[in-house]
Amino acid sequence: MSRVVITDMPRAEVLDPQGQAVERALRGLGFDDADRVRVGKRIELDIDGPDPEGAARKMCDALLANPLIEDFHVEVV
Amino acid sequence: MSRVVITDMPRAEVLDPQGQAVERALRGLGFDDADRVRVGKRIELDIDGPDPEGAARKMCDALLANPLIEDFHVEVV
Amino acid sequence: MSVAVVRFPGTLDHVSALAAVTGIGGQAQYAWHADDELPQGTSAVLLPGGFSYGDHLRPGAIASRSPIMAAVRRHAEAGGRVLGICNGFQMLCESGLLPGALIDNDSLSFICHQADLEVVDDSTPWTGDAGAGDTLSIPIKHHGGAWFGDAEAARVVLRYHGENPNGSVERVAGLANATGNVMGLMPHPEEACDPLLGSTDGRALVKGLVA
Amino acid sequence: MSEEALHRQLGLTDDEFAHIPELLGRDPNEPELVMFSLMWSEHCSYKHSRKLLRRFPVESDRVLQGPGENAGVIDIGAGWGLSLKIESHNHPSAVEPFEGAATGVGGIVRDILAMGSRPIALLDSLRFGELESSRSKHLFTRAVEGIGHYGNCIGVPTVGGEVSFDERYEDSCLVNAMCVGLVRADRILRAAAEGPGNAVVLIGNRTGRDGIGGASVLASAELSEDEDRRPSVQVSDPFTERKLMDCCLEIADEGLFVALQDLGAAGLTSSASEMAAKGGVGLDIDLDLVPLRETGMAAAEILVSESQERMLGVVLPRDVERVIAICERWDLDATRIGTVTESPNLVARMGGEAVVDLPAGLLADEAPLYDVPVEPQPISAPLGPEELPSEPVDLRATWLEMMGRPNLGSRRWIYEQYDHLVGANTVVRPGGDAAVVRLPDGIGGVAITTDCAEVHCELAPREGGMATVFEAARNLAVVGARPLAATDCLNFPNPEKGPTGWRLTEVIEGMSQALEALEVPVVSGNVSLYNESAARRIYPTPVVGMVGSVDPEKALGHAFQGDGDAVVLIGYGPRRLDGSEYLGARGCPPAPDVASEIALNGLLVEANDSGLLKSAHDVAAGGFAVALAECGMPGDLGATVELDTRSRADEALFGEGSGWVLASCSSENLARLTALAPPEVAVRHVGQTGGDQVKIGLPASTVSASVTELAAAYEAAIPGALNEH
Ligand SMILES: Nc1ncnc2c1ncn2[C@@H]1O[C@H](COP(=O)(O)OP(=O)(O)O)[C@@H](O)[C@H]1O
Ligand SMILES: [Mg+2]
Repeated sequence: MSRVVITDMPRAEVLDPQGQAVERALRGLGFDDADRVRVGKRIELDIDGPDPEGAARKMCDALLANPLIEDFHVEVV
Repeated sequence: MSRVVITDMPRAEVLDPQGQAVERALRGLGFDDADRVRVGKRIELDIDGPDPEGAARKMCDALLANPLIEDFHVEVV
Repeated sequence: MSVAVVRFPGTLDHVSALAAVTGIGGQAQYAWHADDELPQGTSAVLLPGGFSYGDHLRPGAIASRSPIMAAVRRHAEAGGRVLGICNGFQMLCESGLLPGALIDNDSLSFICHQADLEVVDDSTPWTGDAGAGDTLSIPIKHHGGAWFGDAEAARVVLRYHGENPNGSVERVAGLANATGNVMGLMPHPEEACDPLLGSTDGRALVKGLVA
Repeated sequence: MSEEALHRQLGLTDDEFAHIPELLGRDPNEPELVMFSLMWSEHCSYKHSRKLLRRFPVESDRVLQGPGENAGVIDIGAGWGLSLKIESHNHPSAVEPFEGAATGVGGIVRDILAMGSRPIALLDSLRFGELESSRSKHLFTRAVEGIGHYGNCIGVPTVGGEVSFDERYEDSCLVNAMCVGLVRADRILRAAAEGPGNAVVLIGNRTGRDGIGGASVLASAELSEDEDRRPSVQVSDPFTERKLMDCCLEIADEGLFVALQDLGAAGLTSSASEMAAKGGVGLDIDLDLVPLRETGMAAAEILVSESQERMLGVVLPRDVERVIAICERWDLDATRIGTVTESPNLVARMGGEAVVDLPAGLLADEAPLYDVPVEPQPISAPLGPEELPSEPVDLRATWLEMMGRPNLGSRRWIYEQYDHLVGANTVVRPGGDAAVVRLPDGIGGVAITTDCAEVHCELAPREGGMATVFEAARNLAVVGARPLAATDCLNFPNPEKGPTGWRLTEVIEGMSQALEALEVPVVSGNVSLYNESAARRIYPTPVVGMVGSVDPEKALGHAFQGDGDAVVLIGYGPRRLDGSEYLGARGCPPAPDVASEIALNGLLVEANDSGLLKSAHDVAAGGFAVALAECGMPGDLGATVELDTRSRADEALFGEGSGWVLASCSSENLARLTALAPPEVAVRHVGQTGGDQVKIGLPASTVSASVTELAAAYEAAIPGALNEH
């Protein structure tokens, strides 16, 4: 059984209101050196089976990621 | 300037309703081998300065993470 | 001949949606997310608003993969009418029956207020007698209602009039597929069908299900 | 760790600890001691307030369920009952405002659900420190988000509430949530377990270590920096709550619940012991059957876990399968965890052994009750002319400044984050006085409000208690509603210290007198004590939630409707600066007069029933000038009025009294309205609606501002306070 990490970030051309809000808030707190903030998701799960990475990709295609707005990345840890 | 990745996951003992809902949905789609799903956040940002990791930790303490319910982790990539 | 109002876990507006259909003289019955087929005699489908699956992952994402949605797709592909309201619109985009995606409001807050919508395209079955340029007063209530996509390529039916409340591309409030039989919108026409609630402008959209 | 240390750590006094063996006939074991400590905490046992609460009037021939159940129920006719209850979630919200406020909403909704009722409306009553404080900003914004998140996601409209900001709440914010539900009068569910042999079924979320000892211990002591007291935070799961609602109501519709109870503070311990004690039966529970989210949980942890979104039902053995099948259809866990027994004992087993075995009533009913010190205190006198500040030179500037104060400005920033429309029954929306929600099947409508006159309660507690109740009733009357029932949440400082015990007693006395006069019974309520820190003590804050009946077709709003209508000031008694928003917590506000209050409300309802009124709005915080602007802004309508008064100008504009209402009517109806007025109440025609200016003529001057600039100040009040650093 493997622990798999899926990261799912807003695609570069998609508006990322959360990233923008975080950037503004950080600046407001005096962190002027923060830039190009993006906020996405990180999904961790156990996958049982011979090909956890392949299974995770299938899960992304079936449900976990929306390719119109997100880029995903799978990593087995 | 460095690209910094902050991961922010619900603390292990805290309820993760999103992870729970995703897990049920994956099972419903026939992915019976998915287990212990947790859903958290991934924040990517540029930090200018000599100690990007230290700066990122400060940002987490000040704003990005809620230590009562989340564990965070900082990585400079 | 009846409108199937589909219920998912976390659907909230099925009662008011059903009442809106019967209120204009239509017939309606509930359909259940876990079923593979729409109820016997379904003539049109209404995907009502709510927080199906708690809006987890992405609003509408989990619901759009439910068994019933395969039947909704078949119904739509055969030319049947489908109206998705709010969470229902999010499901239609997630399932690819409508173009684009709905992302968080630019304010990152939930917003609930009456909104003026401008009719952009009056040639679909969804705007009744209203002509292009007319405005409809219908409430909006959502957290993830900013439409993102290619507005040039889409068949935009309704646009927010005046200030953009949520950051939608081109102020898109609702759109249809190319053939016009599938329509989705973030505003809630089922809550604008009764003079006691301040507006009856929502009836035009609901009529699109029974006309 | 010695036993001694343990009971003190758990919050029991030495005397309380010593009392347990006397009742039990032996020493309690550890899980039992933990259970006693929680059930005998202030939060669960009301040990410092229970005696005082007996003062409240609780009876009327409409009461279907009075205090003592999860919520009260009032008969609204046509075979329907309305359930109502308000509850605090103050301490959890101070620790984690988003989740604390959200789970507060979840908790009150489950109380309504436990009555077999469908929740139809939510309200929230909030108090925070001034918004200059970054901590208060954070608590306020996050609490509002949390309330919105939960209410929006479960599809119950949040139709009203109130908020104010005062330095007194800087260390102890208040987050109270009220829920109203609808139930067929013959299908009301109750918590009393019945029928030995019946099954006990746990429905909903799995049990984790959430908030162990949290709500109860935490809410029963002053908030300190003591990290150990912090429970593991409960994360809200409104999606599961919505399924729980749909599912439990489906089970109730099929008549399959013998009894139903939510799991709130002290979790399984309180729900099981209360169900058993109320029914005079026992429950035998197998902890190994409780679905857990975490491994290695001890018996005591399972017994006191405050995991949210769980309900405990009693069902007939033959119905268990059907109940579980309905839950499965809703993707909810449901597990038979025990059985109702003949003996009065609550038994909990683990690994086949009884780890807890004691009479349920000892936990639920035998907590020691205490008297609070009630040494009478002097009441401040009204301020004399020499004690008032000099009159402002620029009254117009003062007016605009007041309109833009967070305590007086628009609440739009709050209620637009709440879905106040879901269900398509919200006839009068937030922004005015009471909300009006239409009921199904043509059975009418319900008006709902929450109110509290906390500054008045601080300065003159008995009159403040009365003023609180009358303000709630007046907020119902201005939408055309007759009051039916009340629920209350008594938020106070430590009752064992200083004048708090006396104030609590006085406030309850004043509230009770007003409720008796109105013939409005209290059907449910909640008490939150110890809201103080070393530095600050909150005002006595007895929030009253009141419901009234109204024909939704006739429900009245606060907004002026058109040009040329008569503006009418209706009411009695003085308006003074004492205790006003303008002046602050000094002096002594005018005391309400019982007969006049009743007459005023009667007049409003009668006039509205006869179709004489176009709008009505009570003159509350900010006084006449603020109320007049509020009537004009929604319809962008000005007004020209003359106040014939001997008061100083600032007192005439911003003074606050008890019973005053600003109404409008067509000029044809003015004479009829005046003729209806009973002797206790003055009806003064003060001016006309129209134009784009709000002009107030005083004997010595005229103050005027455009509706646009008033609205700009009003709308910017909260957003402005939040954005500036
Ligand atoms: N915390 C809140 N949540 C929801 N609605 C609120 C809240 N605070 C105020 N409101 C709404 O805003 C309006 C005005 O509030 P308030 O000034 O407190 O009224 P009142 O003077 O009648 O007590 C009412 O409709 C009230 O229900
Ligand atoms: Mg009012």
